Amino acid sequence: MTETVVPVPGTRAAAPSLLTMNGIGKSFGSFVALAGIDIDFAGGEVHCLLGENGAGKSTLCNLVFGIHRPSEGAMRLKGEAYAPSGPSDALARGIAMVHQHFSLVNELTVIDNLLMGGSRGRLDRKAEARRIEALAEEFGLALAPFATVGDLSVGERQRVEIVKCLMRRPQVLILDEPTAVLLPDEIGSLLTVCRQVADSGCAVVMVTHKLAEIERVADRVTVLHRGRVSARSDRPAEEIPALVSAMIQRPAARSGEAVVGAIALAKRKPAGPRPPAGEAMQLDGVSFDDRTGVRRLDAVTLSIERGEIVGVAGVEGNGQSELGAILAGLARPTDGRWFAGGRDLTQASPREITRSGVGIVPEDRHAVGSIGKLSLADNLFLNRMRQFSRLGLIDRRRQMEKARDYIQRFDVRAAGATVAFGSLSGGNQQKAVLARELTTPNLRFLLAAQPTRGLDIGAIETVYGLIRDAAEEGVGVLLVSSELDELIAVADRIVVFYRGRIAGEYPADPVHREAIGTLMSGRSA
Amino acid sequence: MSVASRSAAPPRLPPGLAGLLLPVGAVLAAFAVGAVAIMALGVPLGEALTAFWRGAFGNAYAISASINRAVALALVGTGFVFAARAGLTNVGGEGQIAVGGVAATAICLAPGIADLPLGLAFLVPLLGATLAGGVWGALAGFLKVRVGTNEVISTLLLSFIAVWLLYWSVQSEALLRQPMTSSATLPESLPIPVTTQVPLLTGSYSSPVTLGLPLLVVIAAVTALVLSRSIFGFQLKAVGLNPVAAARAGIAVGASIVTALFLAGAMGGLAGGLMLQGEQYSLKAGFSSGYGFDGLVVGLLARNSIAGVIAGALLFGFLRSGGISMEMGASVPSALIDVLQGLIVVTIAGAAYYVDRGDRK
Amino acid sequence: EEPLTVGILIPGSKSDKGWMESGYNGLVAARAKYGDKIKVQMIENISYADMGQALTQLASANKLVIGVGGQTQADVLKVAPRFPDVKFSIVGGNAGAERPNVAGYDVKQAEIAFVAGAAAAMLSKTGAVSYVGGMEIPSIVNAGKEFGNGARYINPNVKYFESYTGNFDDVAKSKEATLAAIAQGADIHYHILNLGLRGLEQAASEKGTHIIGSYTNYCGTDPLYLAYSITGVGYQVSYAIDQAVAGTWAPGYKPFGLAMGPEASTIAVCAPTPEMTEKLKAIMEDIKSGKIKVLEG
Amino acid sequence: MTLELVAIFLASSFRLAIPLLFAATGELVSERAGVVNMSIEGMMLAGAFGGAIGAAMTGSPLLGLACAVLAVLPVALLQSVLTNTLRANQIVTGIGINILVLGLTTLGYREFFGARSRTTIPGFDAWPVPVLSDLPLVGPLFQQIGMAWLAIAIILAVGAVLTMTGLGITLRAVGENPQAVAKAGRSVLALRHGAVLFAGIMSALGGAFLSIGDIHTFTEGMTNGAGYLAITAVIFGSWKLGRTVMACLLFGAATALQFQLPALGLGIPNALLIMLPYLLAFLAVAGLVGRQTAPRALAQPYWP
Ligand SMILES: Nc1ncnc2c1ncn2[C@@H]1O[C@H](COP(=O)(O)OP(=O)(O)OP(=O)(O)O)[C@@H](O)[C@H]1O
Ligand SMILES: Nc1ncnc2c1ncn2[C@@H]1O[C@H](COP(=O)(O)OP(=O)(O)OP(=O)(O)O)[C@@H](O)[C@H]1O
Ligand SMILES: [Mg+2]
Ligand SMILES: [Mg+2]
Repeated sequence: MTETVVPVPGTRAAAPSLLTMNGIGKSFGSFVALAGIDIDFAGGEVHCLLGENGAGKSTLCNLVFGIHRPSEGAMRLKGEAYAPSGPSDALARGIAMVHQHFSLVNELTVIDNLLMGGSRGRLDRKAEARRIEALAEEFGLALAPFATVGDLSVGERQRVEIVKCLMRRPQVLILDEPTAVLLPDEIGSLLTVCRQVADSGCAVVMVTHKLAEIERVADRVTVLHRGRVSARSDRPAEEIPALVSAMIQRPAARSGEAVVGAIALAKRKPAGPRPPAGEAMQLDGVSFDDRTGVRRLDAVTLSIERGEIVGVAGVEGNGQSELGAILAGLARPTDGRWFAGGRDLTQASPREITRSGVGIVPEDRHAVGSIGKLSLADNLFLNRMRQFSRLGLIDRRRQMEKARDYIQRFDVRAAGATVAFGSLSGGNQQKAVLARELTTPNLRFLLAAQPTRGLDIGAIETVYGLIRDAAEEGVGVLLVSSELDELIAVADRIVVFYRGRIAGEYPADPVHREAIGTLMSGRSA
Repeated sequence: MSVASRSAAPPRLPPGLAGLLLPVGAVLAAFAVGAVAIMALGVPLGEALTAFWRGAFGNAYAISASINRAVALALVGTGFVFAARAGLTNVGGEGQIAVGGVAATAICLAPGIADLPLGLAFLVPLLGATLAGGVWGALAGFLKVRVGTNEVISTLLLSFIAVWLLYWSVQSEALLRQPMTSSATLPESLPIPVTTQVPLLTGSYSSPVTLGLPLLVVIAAVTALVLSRSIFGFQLKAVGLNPVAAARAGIAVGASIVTALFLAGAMGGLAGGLMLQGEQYSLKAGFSSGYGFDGLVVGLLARNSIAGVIAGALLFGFLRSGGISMEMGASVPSALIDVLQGLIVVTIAGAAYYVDRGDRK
Repeated sequence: EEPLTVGILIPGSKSDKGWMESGYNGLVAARAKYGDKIKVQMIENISYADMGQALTQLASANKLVIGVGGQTQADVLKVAPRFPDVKFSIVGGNAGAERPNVAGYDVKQAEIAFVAGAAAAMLSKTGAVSYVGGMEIPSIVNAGKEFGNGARYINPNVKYFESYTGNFDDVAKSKEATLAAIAQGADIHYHILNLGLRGLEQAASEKGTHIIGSYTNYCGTDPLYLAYSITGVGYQVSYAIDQAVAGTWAPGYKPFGLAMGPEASTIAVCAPTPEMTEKLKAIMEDIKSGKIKVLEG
Repeated sequence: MTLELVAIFLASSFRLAIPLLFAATGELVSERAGVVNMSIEGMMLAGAFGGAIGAAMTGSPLLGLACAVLAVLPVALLQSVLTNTLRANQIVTGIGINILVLGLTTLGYREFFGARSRTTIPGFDAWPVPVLSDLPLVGPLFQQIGMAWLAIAIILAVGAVLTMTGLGITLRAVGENPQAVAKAGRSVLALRHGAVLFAGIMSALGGAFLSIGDIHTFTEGMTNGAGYLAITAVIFGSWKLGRTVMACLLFGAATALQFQLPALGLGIPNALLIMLPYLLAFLAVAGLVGRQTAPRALAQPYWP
């Protein structure tokens, strides 16, 4: 990770507040997402919002940006009443927002995305492109204006989102978890941009789960818990443990490195029976070409022992997704073979793969791992419904019994087994997917792709605990994550993916962090 | 730290009740509009209503004819609901009826069929119609799986193609047109032999409900059970809601799609077979009479409930009978029935919002 | 005395300017003639699947049921045996499938089409004439053939173009078909169309050519038309009612055409020369006497 | 085929394509914005009816055209409010509206024109383009009524707006990712309402071309499936303007061929020719004419 020079935070003179929220509340139907929120954002500061999944951070941002209207309370912008009727209002008043989920149109070019929603009249794309390039240069955000957004990497898309906001020269810039999908390098430069923008007098509001980012850039922090402000800090870098405990409403037993610490604890192997020896999974020269003929995976060879956790580090888009699709049986390698427990599964269907004792926690739990409109109980047995078959009909009673058992064992918190899966919070959805995959009969290999993305610390802890337990029982685990710290904390060894190849391998030890980071960015170590 | 409080829920109709009130309300509203229109046309309302009643329920024949029509509509609608469970919209009912009718006629007129024992004489052509409709539907499924063609588009196009194939088959003596005994021979098939006609339940033409009714009851019951309780129904639902996740879970997504559209088409084909072998007895261009589209609307309005399909089919079946009678008895143009039908569809489709708002996502 | 109850089924639209409208005209005429002595129920625009039911309803409430068009025949033959006391008349009915209570009135459009062809050849300045038919069904195709024969009877070198749009009611197609013929020189057009006739009219009025109408004589109302071939669809409707009122209604096949007199079938040239009138009269006599043989239908 | 026949064939293909060009261009815009209007058929019929009534009552085809647009507004509004505001299923709504409009125009036709009116309706006369219309072979192509040139002008304008203006990219974006458009500060509903209204007005022009442009009459259900054919053309054209226009012309040619083949003495069954556009479109969507890429949010209601 390259260090970027960031002014020491928390030392700025208190600036006049630009935007204030007084007694703001927001309910969705009977569900109260926010209540009694008092908060102010000042020009020149980077104000971070911290909180568990579902704490109400995105909701708060959406209120400021006019996507939702508050149920109670009032906002003031530069002393004037501010009640946006929609994003267009907010934009007109100088408020811009980068959303948690991209709001780009993949089919359009970068420049069209930037111009979309702007003027309605005739476009002079060339002139606009020059203007945008100048702006991008000012902030060090390189863009190819005529590329199609769908072809861009995640990091590049994030840049488009930010330039889209900066183009409007906002007074308040809101960033909702902007770093969740970025690689260390990119995070560094994004934080620099935030600083730069704040220095120009703008209020930067940033939602994040990453304490390291707070340490580096936050001037102030507000912590939300279940829709209320549970703590504030004007010198966050020094108060990390307190912030963490305010966030999860538990005493933070561990130090500032809360996440990593929590996981490190899970990593400690208890003295138990040794896992059965033998190979769990083997990749033998696996290559994959996408539909346009681009090589996405290039002769990947890797072998995982039972009981071993192998981490895959790498910037997203370097072949991890393709590997995940192949192991899930949703894509076939162009070349090479792969095995689990000695069985060749190269051409196997998802069903045969599951039967061979392979569990898959896909990186996209909504699109691949679950069906939001089906019940929790149905999702727990999505691939194993037949076990409840009686004359072709489903024995619902037996299914519910078993579902309740799983819900208890895996600590899935939900109103019941029959609630829609989609109504669970992210962490609980992930726990349910893990419950299903970890109970795969004769499980010997588990792929866990980005299992903690978007989860809060409490949930991350549980998820890694479950994965760790599985490894101890002899399951070989391939753990794909974009969080290098997590990989170092959880895995036994780490392979680095770059451009579809294994660029190198290291033991999972913090001393190799620099080297791994370098490999991830494509430079040789 | 205090936990966010939960305020009392605003009153909302229970989904089941709303789901029932909605269509009933829409129908009543449409009828009210119809009554106004009738008076605007200068027809005494009482006279029109009497004629409507007589035509819809006045005698055993009227009731039977309405039921037969409802059976055809309900079959198409049931097929629609079946496909809808897998997330597929089958708008090809008209074409599936047409190919069903063509196949049934061809088999009925094939040598030897009329002499088959044990009712096979009418069962074999019906089966042929069912298969033909099924293949027509499966074609769209196959395309969807193979090239990703949207089934709304392919079933609609296949429908138009089938309608003109039917036209061709009764125009050409090499196909199904009856031999030209005189130069005035109409472009129709020969009448099918009596043994291949679908038997009437009462055996009397004055109450000509065909065997199609019990057949429908069985099919509807089995469909309802399969969709709500079976593994297959669960798999269809999974495929419909999220095909990628379903594939990952080991469900054969492609096969499910083809099967669902095959079954939907098969029910359309069976409807065609019943219309031909149970009522019309000879094949003519246009014999499908728009029932495919009416059946589609019935399926759409039923909003995934088989009971809803039956109710909608009966409504449309009796509505048309009453409409015919109203035109004859009270000179109210039966185009008014189209207006009512359109209004019902539009009202229910629009009001669905208020019912679905609660349970989305 | 009880009025005679009459049920009439018009499969298409009663205002189609063609066959259906002609049939409806016959009903209007009968109503004017008999006043309260008949009581009529009518239904139009009926698809095949509903036809049996519509006929049954008509039959259960009326003494006489008239189906206007050959397309009603199959269903009439199905319904009639269940109502032995009801008389059924099919306008445009064919020979065959006799029933004790069914009468089939054959319109014989081919005869008058031959005469129309002769008239067209006499009226044409370019020596080219055309015909547009709706469906390719025998009576329509035969009429087309005989129209050509009639034209050639007058002028062996006449150029004759015929086409079929597949639909009696498709205006756009009949317009295009006529334009194609006009492009090749045709200046007199004949047709058996219903709503589609409007397209033919439009083509002719754009290009300054003329039409011989079918079914009903409207001479003097529209300069586009130089003549009308009268096909007594309406006459047959009135005929059925006349016979039933008089108690002389009889089942069985009955050919109409020229033999039944000018009300059933004749040609009306709007501004004829005396020679023309003579010649056409002679042709009609020759057809009646069998000297000129025309196709059936 | 003589040259003259070729000329007639070309002109006839073009003329038969014009109503499709209007309606398909409108539907293209609407589908690019994410809304499928199965009701194009009904909208065309409403336009044809309104045009006929208007022209008959005022005696002026131009006012008739205005009435066509007026007549379609409630229909398009109904479609738009149902599918966009109330988020009703777009297929159901469209089919329901088609049934409704067919019933209403049939009733209305009888009320206005009386059951058996023989009055002709004033319509547009041809507007031959000087010089060009006298050319051999292609001359007849240039002897169309003014509406034909209007269609071409609108198509060019739509092409320009879609590719070169901010409105155009926003419109395309709303069919791919409406959430992104909302967050960019534009109203998804307003854009979609606009697109559906545009489709309605274009369909009305197409319908009016039938009733007061080409034929000068109204008949019950006179659109005869042209609306479905227009939707087919959009699909066949893979949601691209140029290709959709080509598809309309191709369908026009396939229909025109029906009247040319008999003249050439070719015995191809009529049914096959009528089927041809559908068959072609089917082969296209079956992947035999390249891949089809529909707008991603097509037919999906927008929930903020
Ligand atoms: N439109 C909505 N309708 C109903 N409930 C909602 C809606 N939007 C948010 N919620 C609920 O409000 C709560 C707060 O959600 P919000 O998205 O603000 O959480 P968050 O703090 O951003 O979480 P995360 O870290 O997962 O992004 C959650 O329980 C969420 O399910
Ligand atoms: N869209 C929604 N509609 C209704 N209820 C929701 C919705 N989203 C979430 N909920 C419910 O709101 C509650 C709060 O969600 P929240 O994300 O805070 O859960 P949580 O217990 O903190 O889980 P986790 O620790 O995994 O984030 C949960 O009970 C969840 O089931
Ligand atoms: Mg939580
Ligand atoms: Mg959030």
